Amino acid sequence: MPILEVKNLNVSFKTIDGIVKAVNDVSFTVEQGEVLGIVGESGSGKSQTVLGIMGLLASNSIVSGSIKFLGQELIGVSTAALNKVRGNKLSIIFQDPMTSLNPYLTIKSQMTEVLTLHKGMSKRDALAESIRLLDFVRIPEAKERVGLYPHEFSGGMRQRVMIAMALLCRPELLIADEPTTALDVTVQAQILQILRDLQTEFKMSVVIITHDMGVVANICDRVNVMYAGRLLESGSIDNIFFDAKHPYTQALLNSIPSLDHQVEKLITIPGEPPNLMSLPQGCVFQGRCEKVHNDCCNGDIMVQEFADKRFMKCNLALGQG
Amino acid sequence: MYSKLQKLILPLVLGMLVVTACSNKDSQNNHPLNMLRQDVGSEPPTLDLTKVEDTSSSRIMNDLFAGLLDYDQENNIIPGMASSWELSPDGKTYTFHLRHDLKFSDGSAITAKDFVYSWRRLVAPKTASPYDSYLASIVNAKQIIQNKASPKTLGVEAKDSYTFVVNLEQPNASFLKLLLLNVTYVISQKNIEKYGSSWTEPANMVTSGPYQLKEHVVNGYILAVKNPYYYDESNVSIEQVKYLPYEDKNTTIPSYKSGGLDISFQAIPVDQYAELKKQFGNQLHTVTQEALYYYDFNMKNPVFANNIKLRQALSMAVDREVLTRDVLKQGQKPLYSMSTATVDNGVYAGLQYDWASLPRDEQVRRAQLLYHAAGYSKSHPLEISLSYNTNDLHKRVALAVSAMWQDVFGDEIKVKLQNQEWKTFIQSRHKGNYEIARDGWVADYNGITSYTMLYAHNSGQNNSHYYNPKYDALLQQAILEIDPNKQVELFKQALTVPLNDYPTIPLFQYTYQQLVKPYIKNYYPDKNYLEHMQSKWMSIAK
Amino acid sequence: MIVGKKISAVINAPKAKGFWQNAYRRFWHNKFAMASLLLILILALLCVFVPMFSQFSYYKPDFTGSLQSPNLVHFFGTDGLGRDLFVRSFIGGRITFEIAFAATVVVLIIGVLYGSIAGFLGGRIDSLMMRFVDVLYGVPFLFFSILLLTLFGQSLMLSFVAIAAISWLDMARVVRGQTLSLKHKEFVEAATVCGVSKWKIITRHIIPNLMGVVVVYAALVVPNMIVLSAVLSFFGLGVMEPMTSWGLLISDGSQNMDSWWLLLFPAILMTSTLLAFAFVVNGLRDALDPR
Amino acid sequence: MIKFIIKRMLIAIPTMLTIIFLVFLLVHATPGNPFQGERALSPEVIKQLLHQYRLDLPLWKQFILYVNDLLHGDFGLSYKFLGQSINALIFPDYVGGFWVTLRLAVYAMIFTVPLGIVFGCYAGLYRNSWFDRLVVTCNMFFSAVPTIVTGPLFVFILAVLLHVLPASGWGDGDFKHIFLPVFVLTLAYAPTVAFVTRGSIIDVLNSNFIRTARAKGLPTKSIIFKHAIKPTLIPVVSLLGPMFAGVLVGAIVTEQVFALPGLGILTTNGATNRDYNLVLGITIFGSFLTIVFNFMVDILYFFLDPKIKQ
Repeated sequence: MPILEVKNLNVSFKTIDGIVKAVNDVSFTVEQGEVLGIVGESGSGKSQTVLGIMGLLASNSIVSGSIKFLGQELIGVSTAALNKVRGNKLSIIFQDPMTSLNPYLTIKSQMTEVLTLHKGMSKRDALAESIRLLDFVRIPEAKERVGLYPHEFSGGMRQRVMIAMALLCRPELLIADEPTTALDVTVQAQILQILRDLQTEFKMSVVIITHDMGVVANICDRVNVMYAGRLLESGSIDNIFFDAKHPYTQALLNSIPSLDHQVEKLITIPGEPPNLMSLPQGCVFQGRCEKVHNDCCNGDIMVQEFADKRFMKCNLALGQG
Repeated sequence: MYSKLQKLILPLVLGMLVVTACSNKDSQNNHPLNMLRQDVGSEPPTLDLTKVEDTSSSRIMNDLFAGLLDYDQENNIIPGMASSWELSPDGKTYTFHLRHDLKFSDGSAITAKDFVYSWRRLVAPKTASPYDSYLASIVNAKQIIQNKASPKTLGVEAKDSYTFVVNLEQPNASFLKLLLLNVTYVISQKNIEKYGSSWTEPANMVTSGPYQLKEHVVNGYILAVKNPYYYDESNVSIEQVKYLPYEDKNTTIPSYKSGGLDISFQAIPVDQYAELKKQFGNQLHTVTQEALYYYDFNMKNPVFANNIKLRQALSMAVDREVLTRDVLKQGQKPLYSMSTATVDNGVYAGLQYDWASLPRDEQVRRAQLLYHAAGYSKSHPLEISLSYNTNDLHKRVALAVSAMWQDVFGDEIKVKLQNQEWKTFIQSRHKGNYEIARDGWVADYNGITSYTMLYAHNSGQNNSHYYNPKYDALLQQAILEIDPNKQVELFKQALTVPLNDYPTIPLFQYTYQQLVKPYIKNYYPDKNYLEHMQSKWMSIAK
Repeated sequence: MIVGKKISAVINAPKAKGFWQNAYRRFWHNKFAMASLLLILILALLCVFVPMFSQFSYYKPDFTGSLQSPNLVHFFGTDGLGRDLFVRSFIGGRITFEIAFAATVVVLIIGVLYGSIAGFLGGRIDSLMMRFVDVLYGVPFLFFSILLLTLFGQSLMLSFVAIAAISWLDMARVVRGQTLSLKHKEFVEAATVCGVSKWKIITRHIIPNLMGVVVVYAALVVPNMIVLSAVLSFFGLGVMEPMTSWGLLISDGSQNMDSWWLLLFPAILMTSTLLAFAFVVNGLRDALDPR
Repeated sequence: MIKFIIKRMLIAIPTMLTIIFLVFLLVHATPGNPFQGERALSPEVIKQLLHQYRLDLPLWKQFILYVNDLLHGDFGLSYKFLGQSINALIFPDYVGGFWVTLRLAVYAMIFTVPLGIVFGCYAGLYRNSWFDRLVVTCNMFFSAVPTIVTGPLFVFILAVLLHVLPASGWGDGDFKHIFLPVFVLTLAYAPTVAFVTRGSIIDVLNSNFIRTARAKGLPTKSIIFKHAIKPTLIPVVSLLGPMFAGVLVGAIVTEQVFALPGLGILTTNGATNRDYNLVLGITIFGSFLTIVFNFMVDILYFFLDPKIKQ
């Protein structure tokens, strides 16, 4: 039984200029112990999807569809009920470590409060556990530094603290919303290494959101490709990287510059993503797709299913390849 | 959300209102039975009797100190601490016989020596009292005031503990009246020498009058309680008097209405007079006051200096009946002379402008004739500025007078109103850099000499800088005259000179208003022209 | 071909709106601000035309008709001297608008420039300039105005100078605070790197970014200035009888509470104008400050 | 930290000296002499008075003597209230002068700060609710309309019409007399505190670290009172220092509407009576207070915001 089932998730926002449809009819599942990557350009709705799962959307958001986590429905549930799950069985780390920790509270108090709340631990045990977690994420002299304030840590160190904090209650599912984007490359590698160790040691399922295909290749088992709020293609790491079917996934992969052969001009996808307030009829990628033809622009778009839970949302007849 | 709000905020607000509402009950009808709450108009600058000058302080001094003589409620002179006195045939020596039971509020006896000390302190230059010149007619007083002689040489002496003799340089018929000025009241030599300048602190002050000082909060209140040693203590009914310095009337009237005040002080704002009359009826007393309101011409300014026709024209153009009846509406009396009609029991009432009784249009016709004769016309209009110190009454009078000039002379005259702050105004008026300026004078005592000095050459009060040697000579002669009837004639002759010179534009005789609560008994202000109030007359009913 | 494709993409993409257009549109949407702007315009027009066309004059006293409560002849009733309060309220409005406008302009110019220069230059100059402001804070306003009166005689313009002279201090302090925070922002550093002159940076980069705060603060300064002008009149500097201003009408009205209309109408006029002014300013701030 | 304090002290001293010198000159240059009244004084009396108050000395000498007295904490004698020392006027040993203004300001602050913060938090938490709009409009209304207008209006309603409260006067500082002035003063400043708190709590609630706190499943109460309070209050605190100085000035204005015996009446009387020492005393004391307040705010900021500690 999958640990997380998302069915027909829709997220949109009321603004004075109109309704912005951030996520359109997205469905996918996460299996026990699996690492799912969600990729896409910025503004493709990947972060909003995860925030929808965690119930952390802005106040002017409208959410519909169903999200089942360990069999329990998360949409439409009272905050109190959600709080039993959040931080306990399901936790998240965010993109910008510099602002994600409360600058006026010590790391100790921000970590121990999770354990005392969810596990009912005493202050002393909670502190010991926090220090153990900080060691796990390789924070040097964790014992001395736990009493310090966030501004006394570097960006990379703060992201490690965030990870440690997320792991305190041994969650079933960890969501990482672009964990490495705000960090420089060397620190990025260290964070990815921690995520990999964590995956092997606790057999924890992880959902990682990124726009960096290198990160996906490095750590993920399966990949979902999102564009303009829609899930265009989903498949295992090998399917996507070596046998991408959807034209957008192919274009995405082609635009990655590679070291081994010289290219005068970087290949980019022409045009810009559509305005989320006035989405075109039919396929969202039609404006920029090389293989576009007329029934992409008006009819509904088929979901073509393949073996091993792989699927794609495109009217392209596979024959043409 | 709404429920949470109700729990916290609404009860808080309601609670506050309930608390204040129920506290309203007591302030409305009941009043302290043993305390008189008297508005004195402003914080008294000083409580040192000898240095007191303004009306607020002197109201308090009348209660705290007493002198040789006293006033009844109609400004008639009655015996005070001196049970009897006599004047020598040559009119130069007064002998006062003091009562034998006189004591200060600390129980020590009051003797003639204290009076000698008090008067020497008054004329001593070191004290710098504004009233030092009032005893100028006593032997050596002038030299002491100009610091040319020691205060000890003053022509007063204590023959024995109960006989006090005063020797004058020359006879002065109104000298007795000066003894009602509270600066001449008696103070305790021992007390002042002991505490020096801090003798006016509530804890230190020793008084000689019906009350003594108990508490003093600057700009807050002053509390006086009965002085058990006062010689007439048995007739003093009110136990305590609380003086309140209400600076602006915006606080006096509401405070009187809400029961926080028993007697108001000085002028009621003109706008509110009719309304208050309707609301309080006879609680609002309007009393003619021994005081003049007039405009000064700047006699040093060439425009006016030698153009008597212009001055007379401007004076005639003012309709004093309309000014007092419709503009001021507080019972003020039109004024057509150099002094009030009521002074010295109305002896000088007849002395006024001949055109006073002419019908209004006749006055206007003559005024226009004089104006043109003075050389002003449409082609050569007169442009003058009328300056006054910022005050509701002065603004109203200035607007009325300038409107009247506009009616009479049309566009042959342009009047610019210029209000100035008090100190700036006095200085410019004193220095003479004005064209026409508001002026007024409140008599200190019920004697014509209060007003004659306004036109005398050397007097500091002569703001119009008017100088006519004939007037000064006649005035000097009148002051020295012993025979009362002849003296009145001489004063009349003297006053006719400025009357015909038009140095000023007399406008009206002041009135003062007092709101007095009905429960204040045996207090009759209607004949008290000098506004000399004493709490010892009054009593409080239920 | 690529070029052709690119232009078509640009054309059919939704038209990117300029900053000012955007601000204007947002302001237009804010119905409170628009209503208030309308109210101010109406009041201004009334102030101009009522004294012109009314049969009563603001200065002619009519002593028999004094202190009438509002009636069909005198809409706002008459004051203690029988002058029509309706006309005086609107003639007073002229002076109050003049004071509010003239003094605000002076405060804006001096305050903003002084504050931004002090904030931007920083270091010793900044502390020197700020200490000068502290010293000016200490100067007692009443004495200062009496001195002005005696040195330069009495004039309305002088009262504007006196009021503005002490009102720009707060503005300078607020603007300096804002400039300090803006100084380290990237776009300012970028401009300095490109060799843009200090003066240009202040005028073209820093001040426009301050507009949101400056405008709001200007709204707070206006009521005090109107009150100050009434105080000045007491000292014989500024508005002279028989002319008047709302500040004066209100202080007269509060002297005589029984004739309630003397206080009520000027207070309503002044309050509604100030409120309308505040709404407009708030609308401006929201429009100028997209966040 | 100590270096910071000493630096501020060093700057304050020249500022104060300049203020004293400037105001001294200004006051003496103003026309009208303190002893002139309606009744003209004889030249001898004026000579004596000027001598007693050292006014007959050359100006620069007077200034040196004045500053010398000031260093001994003596503000000199009042010309209007003969013999009264300015210290006794400004700081009397009973409830008067500055104590009234201070009491008024402190009472107002006691109501303004908590009410402002509570109303501000409520408005921030329940954005765009009717309560939020009420706070915003109140802020606009009361910052637009000065106490000179609201004061008389409330006196008219509560004292003259309803006779609920005394119209004015200090009484002996009892609740009845003090309620209205404090009420008017609170109304003038509470909305500002509420408005700033509202803005601050909205920013904090939208911040990333509050999102993290919600992601940790913390109950709303702990999110607000443990995580949000401190960052919300820091900008409010930085407002309180200068605001208290503002409330003091507001108290002086409100005093004149209710005829309370505070610094307000002393200031206006000082000016109209040309009571040089009184005006100098109040001005110097006022500037001293402002400098101390700004100083205290910086110190408070120092403790509240750990980032600045380094």
